[in-house]
Amino acid sequence: MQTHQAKRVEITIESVMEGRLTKALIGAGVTGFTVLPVLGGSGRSGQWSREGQVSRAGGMVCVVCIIREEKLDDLLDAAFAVVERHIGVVSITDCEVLRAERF
Amino acid sequence: MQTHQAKRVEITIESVMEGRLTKALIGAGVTGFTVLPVLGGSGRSGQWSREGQVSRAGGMVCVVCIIREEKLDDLLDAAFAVVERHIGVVSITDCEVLRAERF
Amino acid sequence: MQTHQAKRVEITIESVMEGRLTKALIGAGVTGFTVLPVLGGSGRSGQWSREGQVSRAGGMVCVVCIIREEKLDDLLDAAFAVVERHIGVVSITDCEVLRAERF
Amino acid sequence: MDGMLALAADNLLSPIILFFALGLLAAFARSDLSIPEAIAKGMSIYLLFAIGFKGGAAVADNGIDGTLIASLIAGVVLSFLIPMVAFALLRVMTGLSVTDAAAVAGHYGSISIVTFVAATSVITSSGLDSEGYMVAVAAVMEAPAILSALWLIARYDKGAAEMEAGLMREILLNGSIVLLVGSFIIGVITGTEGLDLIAPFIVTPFQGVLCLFLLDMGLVAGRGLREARGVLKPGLFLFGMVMPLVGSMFGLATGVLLGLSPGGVVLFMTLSASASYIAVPAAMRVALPEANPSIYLTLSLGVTFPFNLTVGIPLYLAIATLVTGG
Amino acid sequence: MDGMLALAADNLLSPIILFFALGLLAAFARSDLSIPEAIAKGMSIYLLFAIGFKGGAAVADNGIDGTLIASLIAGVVLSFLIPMVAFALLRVMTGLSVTDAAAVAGHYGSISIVTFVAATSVITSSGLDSEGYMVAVAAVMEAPAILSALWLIARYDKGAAEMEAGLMREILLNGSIVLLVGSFIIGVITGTEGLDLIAPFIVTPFQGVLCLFLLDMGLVAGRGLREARGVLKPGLFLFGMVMPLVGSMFGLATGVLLGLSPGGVVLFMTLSASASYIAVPAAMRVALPEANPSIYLTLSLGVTFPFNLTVGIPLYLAIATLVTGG
Amino acid sequence: MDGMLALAADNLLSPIILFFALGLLAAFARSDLSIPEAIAKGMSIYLLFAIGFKGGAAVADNGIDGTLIASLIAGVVLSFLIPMVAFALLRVMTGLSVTDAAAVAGHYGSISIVTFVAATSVITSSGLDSEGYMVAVAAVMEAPAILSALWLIARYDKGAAEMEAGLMREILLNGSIVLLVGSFIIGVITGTEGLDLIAPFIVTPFQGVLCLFLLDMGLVAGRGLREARGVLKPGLFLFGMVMPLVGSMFGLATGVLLGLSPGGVVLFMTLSASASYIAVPAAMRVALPEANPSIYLTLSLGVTFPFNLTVGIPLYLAIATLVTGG
Ligand SMILES: Nc1ncnc2c1ncn2[C@@H]1O[C@H](COP(=O)(O)O)[C@@H](O)[C@H]1O
Ligand SMILES: Nc1ncnc2c1ncn2[C@@H]1O[C@H](COP(=O)(O)O)[C@@H](O)[C@H]1O
Ligand SMILES: Nc1ncnc2c1ncn2[C@@H]1O[C@H](COP(=O)(O)O)[C@@H](O)[C@H]1O
Ligand code: NA
Ligand code: NA
Ligand code: NA
Repeated sequence: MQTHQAKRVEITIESVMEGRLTKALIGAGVTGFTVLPVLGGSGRSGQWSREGQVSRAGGMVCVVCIIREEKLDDLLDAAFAVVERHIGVVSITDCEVLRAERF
Repeated sequence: MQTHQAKRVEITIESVMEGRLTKALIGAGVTGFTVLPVLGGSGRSGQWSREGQVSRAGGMVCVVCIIREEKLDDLLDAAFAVVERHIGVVSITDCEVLRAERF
Repeated sequence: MQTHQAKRVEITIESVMEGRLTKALIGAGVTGFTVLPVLGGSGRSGQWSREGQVSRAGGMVCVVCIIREEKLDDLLDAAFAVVERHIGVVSITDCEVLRAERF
Repeated sequence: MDGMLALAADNLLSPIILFFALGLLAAFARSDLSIPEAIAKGMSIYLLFAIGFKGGAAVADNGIDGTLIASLIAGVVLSFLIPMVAFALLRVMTGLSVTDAAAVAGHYGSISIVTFVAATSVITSSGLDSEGYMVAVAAVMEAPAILSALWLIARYDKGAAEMEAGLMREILLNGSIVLLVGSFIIGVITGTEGLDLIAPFIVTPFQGVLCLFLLDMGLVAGRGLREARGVLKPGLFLFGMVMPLVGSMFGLATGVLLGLSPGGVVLFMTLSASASYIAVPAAMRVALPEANPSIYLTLSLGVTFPFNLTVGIPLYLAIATLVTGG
Repeated sequence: MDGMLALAADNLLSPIILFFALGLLAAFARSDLSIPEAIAKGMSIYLLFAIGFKGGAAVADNGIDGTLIASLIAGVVLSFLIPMVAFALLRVMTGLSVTDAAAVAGHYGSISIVTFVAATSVITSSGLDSEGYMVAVAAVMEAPAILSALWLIARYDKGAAEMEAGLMREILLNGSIVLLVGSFIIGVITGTEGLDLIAPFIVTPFQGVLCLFLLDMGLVAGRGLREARGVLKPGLFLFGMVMPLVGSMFGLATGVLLGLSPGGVVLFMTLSASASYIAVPAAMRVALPEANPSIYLTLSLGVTFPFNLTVGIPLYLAIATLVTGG
Repeated sequence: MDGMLALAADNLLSPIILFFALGLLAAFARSDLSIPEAIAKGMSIYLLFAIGFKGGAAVADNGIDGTLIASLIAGVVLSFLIPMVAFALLRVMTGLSVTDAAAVAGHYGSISIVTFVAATSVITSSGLDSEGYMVAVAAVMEAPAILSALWLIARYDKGAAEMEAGLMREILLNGSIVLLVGSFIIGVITGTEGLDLIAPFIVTPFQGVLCLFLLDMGLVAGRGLREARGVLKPGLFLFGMVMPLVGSMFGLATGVLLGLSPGGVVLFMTLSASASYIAVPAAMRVALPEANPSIYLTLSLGVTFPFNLTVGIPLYLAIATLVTGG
């Protein structure tokens, strides 16, 4: 089956920042993204778990965005402007996609 | 540690199609898959979020399937037959696995 | 934007083992990890779904850990010691990250 | 007439309508208020469980009425027929494609259980009674409309795909139908004794749960309306308010022919007038993925549902009272 | 005898049994009906909270009975011993491996809190009373059986791994044990006054929540049975119904020796007869990952649980009444 | 004085405090007991819905009091001012950075709705009454403190970022504020009649839900305290108990000046004394991501919340009774 090269960007970020991040992504011209829930995690700011939250402040989500290679830099710039001051990680993987016209 | 080359296929698709997709995957000879919940997303058919659903029609899931390279084409054919008319994305990544006998 | 090579390890494992796994990861010197919920799946031990669980014994989670390449072997050894007798899969992907000082 | 207006005003200021309005407003204002998906699903399970059980216990109490079977058959027939009418109206009133029109039409043949419950409340507070088995009628009306929609597609869009084997089974065994029918049957079996046992769970707190549920429906409908602004053309919007009136007339005729009580007639009108937003959308996503979900969901949940809740039900009550002389 | 049959029939037609049956049927028919995981967990938290608190308040009300300590010790001993009996039976009746047999045996030493609750309902509706501290007995019986299972493995399977440090702590601090015991103690402290305060939450709606919970258990058991057809050999199936009877005899002897009320004896029989499906499976996944979970879960939840619910409890009641002359 | 001690003891042994303590203990002991996130959110929605509605219905019943507007304005002013006081105290008592101190200060100007509810329970069980609109005062005190915190940053940390456009809107339309205010208004509109309709959902089971909710808060606070041991220096710890006392004095003065009933004064003291753990932390994560959340969350939820619950509220009640002579 015919596949096409693309980039898969996964951004783990606090839930309170989700709206800002997806707005920035749309601004950077992405055609779509998917938001996955995160149960818990650990990093420089300590360990946390979703079931230990009274407040909605603490949770995180993972935003996955598949894009054509040529749009990667715009996306990273946009994402970075949002995550810069915040905790969270950004990882980029090479991938192949079906139905390239969608990206 | 000894690792082995494999392919990681991630298919984001509507929840109502999950059963049909996993049936097709099993039909294509995959040895296993994992279903992740999806909180929300955006694409050509608009933006949505899981907490905006009275109906069970709207949610999506992400089905992850790790397979040996030689089975990839069968899997993609099977998956494509299901997702063809439906919204959703398919991405394929190179990966390495432990315990290759499982795949 | 400046990116750096890293490894992305994804371990799907039973929820009851989550604490043991993350303890082992921290022991192996990882700087962070993210835990994603899993809705269901299928493998050699059969098919299951989160909504078919009275018991907390059955669920699984997916632990994602991004690390520098040189730490990969330690991580895999640590992870393997935990997952060895248990069901679950480990996959490793090449990725790139922003803010390399975090890993 | 005065009594009617007072009733309508009363209805508009009832907590359930006000909580629906609160949800709508919060969504329009882009508040981040939201009910977790699991809680929303839990409340919907609670409502189906309670409605089904109470209906069954009522049937056990009143005895099985001679018109029960006739009502069930009439419900099935109505659920099949109303989509045809809706489809014809849609082709005239709007510019929807065959696929979209068929998908929307399917929703109007099926029913909205919350609208049904709201009608029951209004009936009760007007001092009327209704047949307990109307819950069973609601259940049988859920699915047939889906077949109508698929038939319409097959008839008017030659290129359309065949109906997939297994889909019918899936529709009939849809969780909400199984729960509603199952609870109804258990209610019939255990009767008043069973009801007494669990009344503190399914009767007394019912209205309160309904308020929260309607808050959630308001939130969802509001978000849908906000995002579907482009899609909701005036013709469609109008359809969303005309169709329930048309549907209710079919319900009226049926109810009167069957010789139901005034309350029963109101419920039949309400069932015919209401549009599905649970079982049918799910079936449509499987069978007609090309149909645009924003259209049918927004129309059903964002237009017809609030229309019935605010204007429709009091109107159906007034008409039924007039016609049956009850 | 007639009274007994009437009681058994009554029990079979109680809403909780019927909702369990509905869940089973829905799962067999492959309906997509399901209760969200969070709601199921929430209901289970509610049940533990309510059961514990009511038990504690009953103890506060009746005063601490002289046999309380003896009952607790007896519970611990039974929980240790029953797995040995179960293991022996399993080796005779089935072809299970040592590991699987030990894992299954562990489940039968521990208890099912919902079976306990169902027995309490049946007792109450037969006009009997029982010792409030039986809840505490239930709590202490949860964990010891796990140690027995591990001991059996170590004894009969030389190659088996050592018990991991920290596991025992994890078992004893298992969420359901902590919640049950904690609520019990709070019930003892706040007594009837505390109970009055929260009775509209934990007493009156209790049976209704139980119905929904049993619906979920039916769904889960049904799915388990459907998928484990290959695993559930006739010998195993039989064991799932013989073992509760055997267990109940140990409970009977203990209860009578302790001089409990007839209701208390029934509860001791039920605890001994019931099999765990929460605490033990989780511990087994950690300690004995090689044991096949389909076997123990299906047996415990799909065979023994419904057996106790339908046949077992009325039988234990009949026997206890006979023996104690109560 | 004796009455006071008895009251304090009574309070300490009330189910809600004991369940909070159970949660704390379970977390300290590293039990895996946990309430699913969706259930915790659902309970918090229930509490806001119930509190708002009951407050509104009380206002509808008692008529709108002349001092209502004055109380609302006073609430806003207090919410603005208290962070300044807290900030000054923090700079003196602790070594926190400007950012951390401002973030913590913001929490103390805002309020904790569960502390408010607990105070209402204590008032009621002492036979006192309070103004229904205090719920509305609680609502208006949620947000202003956030602005104070941002102003403090801008004033004392020249390098700090500007407040982002849109954040203010987001804060004011925060889900919990919208739900509380919305339910309050609906309560005012539907009055006692509406309350009667849903009382079996929001009145009678309220205390029971509150117990479970406090169990969850205890679990969360306990985990927070366990993980934040390093962060919680003695100075900070002390601040977490001194600040509510200081805040309560502002509430006392305001309540007395406004001429509120003794119960109303206690509530004003409690609102001023309590610290936010929902609205403010979320806003701080957006606006001041550099501030350490372990500090403000642990202080607010792990120190000040239990302090108010156990020592604070009975003390405020004693003082208010003394001062108002009520
Ligand atoms: N190396 C890592 N691999 C995967 N996820 C990480 C990693 N480091 C941090 N995270 C995630 O990002 C969150 C914030 O990390 P930090 O900014 O380091 O506190 C953590 O709670 C994790 O969910
Ligand atoms: N570029 C993308 N990257 C990640 N997920 C996507 C992307 N495009 C679409 N999706 C996901 O697929 C769903 C349907 O997309 P679409 O078919 O474009 O409407 C969206 O709601 C997203 O969850
Ligand atoms: N090939 C695979 N791809 C993705 N996930 C898998 C695969 N095989 C197994 N899994 C996951 O690992 C769990 C246990 O697998 P197993 O040990 O094969 O029973 C399954 O329930 C799946 O969630
Ligand atoms: Na209809
Ligand atoms: Na047992
Ligand atoms: Na305050």
